Amino acid sequence: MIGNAPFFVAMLLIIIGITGMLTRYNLVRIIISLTILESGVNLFLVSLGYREGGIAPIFTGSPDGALMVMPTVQAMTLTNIVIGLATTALLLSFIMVLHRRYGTCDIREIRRLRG
Amino acid sequence: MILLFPEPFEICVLVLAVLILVALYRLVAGPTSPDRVVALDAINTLVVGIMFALGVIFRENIFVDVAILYAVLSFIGTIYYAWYIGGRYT
Amino acid sequence: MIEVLQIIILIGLLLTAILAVLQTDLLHAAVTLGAFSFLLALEFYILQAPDVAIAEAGIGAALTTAIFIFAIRAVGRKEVTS
Amino acid sequence: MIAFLVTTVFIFILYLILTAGSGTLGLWSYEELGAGIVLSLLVGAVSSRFFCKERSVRMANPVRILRLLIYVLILFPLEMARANLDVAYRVITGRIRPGIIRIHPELQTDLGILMLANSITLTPGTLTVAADEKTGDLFIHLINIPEGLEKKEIVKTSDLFSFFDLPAWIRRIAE
Amino acid sequence: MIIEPLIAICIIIGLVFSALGIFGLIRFPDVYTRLHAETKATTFGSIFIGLAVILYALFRWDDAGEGISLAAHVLIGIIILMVTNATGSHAIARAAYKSGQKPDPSVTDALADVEP
Amino acid sequence: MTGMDLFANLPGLLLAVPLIFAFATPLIGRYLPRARDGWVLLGMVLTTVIGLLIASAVFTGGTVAYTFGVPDPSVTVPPDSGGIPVRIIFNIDAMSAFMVVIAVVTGLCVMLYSLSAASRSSGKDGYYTLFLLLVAGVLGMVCTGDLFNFFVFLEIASLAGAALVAFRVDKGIAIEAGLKYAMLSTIGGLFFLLGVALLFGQYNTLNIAFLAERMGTTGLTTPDAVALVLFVTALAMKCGAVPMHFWAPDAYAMAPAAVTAFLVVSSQASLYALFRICFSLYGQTLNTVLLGWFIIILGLLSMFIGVTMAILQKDVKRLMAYHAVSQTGYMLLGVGVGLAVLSSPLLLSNFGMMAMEGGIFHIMNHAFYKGLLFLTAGVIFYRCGTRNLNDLGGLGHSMKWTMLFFIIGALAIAGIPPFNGFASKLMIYESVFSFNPLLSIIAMVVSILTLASFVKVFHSIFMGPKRPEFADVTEAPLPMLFGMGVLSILVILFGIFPEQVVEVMVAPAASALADQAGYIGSVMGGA
Amino acid sequence: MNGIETLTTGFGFWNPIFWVAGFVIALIITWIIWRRGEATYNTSPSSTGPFLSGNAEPQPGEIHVPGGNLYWGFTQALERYYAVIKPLHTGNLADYMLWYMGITAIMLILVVMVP
Amino acid sequence: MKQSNIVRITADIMFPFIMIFGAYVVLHGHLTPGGGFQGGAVMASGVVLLLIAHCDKDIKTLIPTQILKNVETFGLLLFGLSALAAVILGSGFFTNWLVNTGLLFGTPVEYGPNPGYLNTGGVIPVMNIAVGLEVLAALSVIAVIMFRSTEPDCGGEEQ
Repeated sequence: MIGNAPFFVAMLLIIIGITGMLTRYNLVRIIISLTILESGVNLFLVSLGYREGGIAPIFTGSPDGALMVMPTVQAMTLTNIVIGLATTALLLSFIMVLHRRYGTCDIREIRRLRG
Repeated sequence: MILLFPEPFEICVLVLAVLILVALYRLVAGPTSPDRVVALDAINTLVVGIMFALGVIFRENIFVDVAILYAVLSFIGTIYYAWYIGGRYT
Repeated sequence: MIEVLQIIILIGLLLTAILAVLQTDLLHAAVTLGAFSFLLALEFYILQAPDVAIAEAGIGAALTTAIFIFAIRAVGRKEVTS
Repeated sequence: MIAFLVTTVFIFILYLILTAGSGTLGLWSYEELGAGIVLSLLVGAVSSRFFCKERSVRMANPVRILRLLIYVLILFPLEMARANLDVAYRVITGRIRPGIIRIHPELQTDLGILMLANSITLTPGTLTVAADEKTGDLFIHLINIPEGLEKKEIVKTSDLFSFFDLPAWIRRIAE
Repeated sequence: MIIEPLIAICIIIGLVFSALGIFGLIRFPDVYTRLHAETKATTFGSIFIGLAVILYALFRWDDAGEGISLAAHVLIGIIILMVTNATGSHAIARAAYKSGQKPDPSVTDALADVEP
Repeated sequence: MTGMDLFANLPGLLLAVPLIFAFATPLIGRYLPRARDGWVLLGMVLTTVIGLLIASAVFTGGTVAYTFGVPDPSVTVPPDSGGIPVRIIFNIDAMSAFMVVIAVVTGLCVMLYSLSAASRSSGKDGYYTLFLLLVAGVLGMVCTGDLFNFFVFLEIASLAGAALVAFRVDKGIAIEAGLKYAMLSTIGGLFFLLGVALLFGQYNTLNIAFLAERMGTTGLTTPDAVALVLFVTALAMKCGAVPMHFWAPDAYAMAPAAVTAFLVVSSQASLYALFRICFSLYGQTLNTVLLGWFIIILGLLSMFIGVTMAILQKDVKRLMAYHAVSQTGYMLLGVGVGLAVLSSPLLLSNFGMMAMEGGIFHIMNHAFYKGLLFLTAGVIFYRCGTRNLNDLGGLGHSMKWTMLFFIIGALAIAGIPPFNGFASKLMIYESVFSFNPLLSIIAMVVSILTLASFVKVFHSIFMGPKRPEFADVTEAPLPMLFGMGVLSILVILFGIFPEQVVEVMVAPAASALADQAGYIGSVMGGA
Repeated sequence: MNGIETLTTGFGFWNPIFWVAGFVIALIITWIIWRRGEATYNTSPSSTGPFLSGNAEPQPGEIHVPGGNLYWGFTQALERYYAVIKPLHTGNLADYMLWYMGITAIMLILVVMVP
Repeated sequence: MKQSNIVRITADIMFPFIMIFGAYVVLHGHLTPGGGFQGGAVMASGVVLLLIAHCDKDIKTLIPTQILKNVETFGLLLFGLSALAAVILGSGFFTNWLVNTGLLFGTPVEYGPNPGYLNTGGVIPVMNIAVGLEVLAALSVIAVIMFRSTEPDCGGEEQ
């Protein structure tokens, strides 16, 4: 039961992120919520690979035949973190330019493209 | 001689984790921005302590690398917050 | 033992996540997000993923903070609520 | 050039500490040593102009390093322990009398000011709030100002430290 | 052996000071006094936990080479922690002062003459 | 294996060439600015050649599986792994090859076009780098046989696409469009990753074929169904299906014209992935009728709402963007009908395969004529500086070739013979009529409305007397015309010889899509 | 005629040769009709004069029908449909995300509840 | 805000440490936690620290952006070409062609857990180095560009 706690928390984090993205109007806040959502996905991935009593998947110095947690999900998480950083940087630089041009960060006012 | 008594380290880790939760109160309630940054700094220091102790519990010396990095990088974060707060932005 | 530690950290994660969404000041939200990121790195560490923990610490503590601070500096820290 | 060498050696020592226990040659393996030399040269070339500005090359003097070690390993921890007991007392009892005072440590070098400021921050109930770059004065927040100290314009440093005269030591190390 | 009690004492000191630091953080009235408690006490606590780890690594590790390696890393970590925490709290204090936060219960304020 | 064996490594090179050319572009652009155009063109031509070679190999010799990181790339399942494909595998069957052909041909034409379209602007290094990255991302998306790898390429394509959408800042509006695109792409990508995680947690593998095999043995569990929903909605959003299409008009309208033409291909790569997941991953496990009807409904909504919104628009590119949404509906309709009847062989052979062929053929046709139309709109913007239909007029006097290309594209999108749109639309009408006559009638009505709205565009831009403010407008530069000319020749050729194209490329693609066992066997070695 | 085959479908067939031939024939017929009318067409303005009710005919350069004015009848007829469908395209990023997540949520509920 | 000299000196002292630690993480990517991306991010954090500590000075002379961009391209090309070299040597794309050759990073090791020797791993350390350089340069350039856009005159507002 306790072993499943990370999954629940990951799902809750995802829900918190979605709620924040849908209910907040400031763009920077939306990016913060996006980061939380992404962290939730990362936590979910890492928890998938966790084995009770496993050790880190590093060959140096580990006893022979020890139970290891799964390295695949860690590689996936790492990739996702990299992608997330790139996305965050791109979106935030967009927001900075947008604020200079529009004078606001409120998504209710950033809607020149409509109809 | 393997692992004579890791239990003190485990207790230590638990107590520090509870302290983190306590420090979160200041992060929530801190009336001003510097207060929150102070709380963040406290959390960082505690986490570094936890990581030191976990390095023993997990019996992996390479885990301590993470703690060193953590100490350095949290410093950078703190400096950034201080830079922003000191700049008199509204 | 590790389970109890995990539970505590997960509670902290949830608290900071909710706060980061709810704070009215963007700077406070960024600080809370920093704490969230640190706790997440610790959780990765406990889940035996030191690689991911290093990456999360490096990204969450230093670089994301820096980028968020730059952005908040550009757009102003108060969220306009109307 | 000297700056580059000093930086490189410093970095190399750091690298050796990081990779301690890796092999048979003393504590290190050949590969680690080779890689350490290459990395030290590279990083030294990048960072020497930050790490080693011209006046602090004097820190390469072995006597100063010995004094630095004594300072860091013996004197400073004692002061720090006392400071922490003091803070513990304040935390438990809640008796505080805070305020900001100004001291004039008469230190010239950057490293000296840094060491003093960090020492002050970690020692008796004090916290460096600001530093005047021209005069080298430090503005210090005290958690418990002794009676009468707040009247003075500039406080002498010896009033702050009880066991050892840390500024004098720092002067010996860094000046 | 004497090592185990030593490690236990180190851990207890570390825990006590960390706890004191956090309680000071909660209890003190303004940001400067909180910084006092936080910086000194939690840094001191973490250093003692690090010391406990060093002792453990040097005397109770199954592989001597790895033990030395662990001890060296923890030592570096402790030094980094001291330098960065002190400087970080200085930066926070200065920023707080610059942002217009005066020390609230305050006997004297020498900085007020210099930086209005 | 000794010595260079380039032909065995073509799938790897297909990915490596655009990436390496993209990475080297900033260096070339900084130190040899004159050689930059030739450099990127060389990269794109090489990619095209490799892509066409792979496609011909696939269409003649069957599925190509390529494993990364082993001495012999054709061995997909290493002998010591216990029958599990552990590495990243490119699994290029006929459907993938079909998409590769579309991507490289459109990419080449667009590159030719943008060589002169970008000649006046700054930041060309970044533009070409991002463009080649986008090409590489799309090629990776359509080639890969690995779910997580697909996610990575999806994100590469999304980020490069978003940066390209916002490339011309244009008073901030382009940034707004880019922000919306990047935001939705990121959320979609994260949900996709969540689905991948759900599948990985159950089956401990990421390979699509192996997943399909294991899922076939265990049956559909609830996490599988949740993952399916996450996949389908994320990919439907990425390909611009109503009601998740809102980003599409914004992004398509504000991007530079060349980029828009390729963004269409990028969203069709998402469409491809949607089909791949529905057919190859879930095909035999799932009751496909429900899913098929979901896709059909999405397609109908896309068709109708897209075209009715298009009629209102005053911006040329925004109008065309809504048409892109509308045309996506045709593909969803065709393939959705195929999916709905997948479980009954009789219906499948009666009209299901025909519907799928029509839908798949429409992907290619759409890429070509929509690319052509966006390029003409780009030329008009390049010469006149406006895209507003109320201001434009009388350009037919000075831009005859552009007008000709526009007519070709407009007639093709409206499904008028003898252009390629007619052929695929005919196939869709026919087969869907057998499935459900109402759907077919709606599709025809949408086609008529499409023609109507393009008559409006044609009238507003090209007809009428010459306007004084566009008196000095001249014909587009030659490379632009060349890029458009290649596309329009393709449009006409595919319209006149549809049967050959269907026989050589489309029918193998459709049967490859419907044949799940073949897909599994190509990786698992017929196990 | 091996190269050009007939695309046979359920209803009919599509052969480009037939189609092109038909197209050419239609063009020829059109040309013939146009040609017959051309000979007798009076190009002087007096032929259109009576229809313009006394106003002077505008010069060709002055006539410009803006694109937005086309199909006003169509949009007028579908006014109620457009009154629903056009406000959906708000240009608000939160609405975009809401639609996407709403569809996902509905599908999830359907999938989890139905079987 | 201009930083005080205490922060500046600390940053100057920490910078070489951060750089060497990042290089350590990159170079031991195949032995210990970390790798190209993590090490590169750590080194980029060092650059970001310099940026903030010296924000009152001329950023262009402090952090040469042009050189960083070249380094980024070099890293990317090194990564791509080391993967492509396998094809040229007659093997599959991304094959580890350096392993067990006795060349740089090519010392043969036995299968199974071992203490970890630096000189192993074949092409993986090379790719780690390439990724590390790329990440260092790219993240630094991003930070510098964002910093400049918020602060057109680099910190002239000190009272």
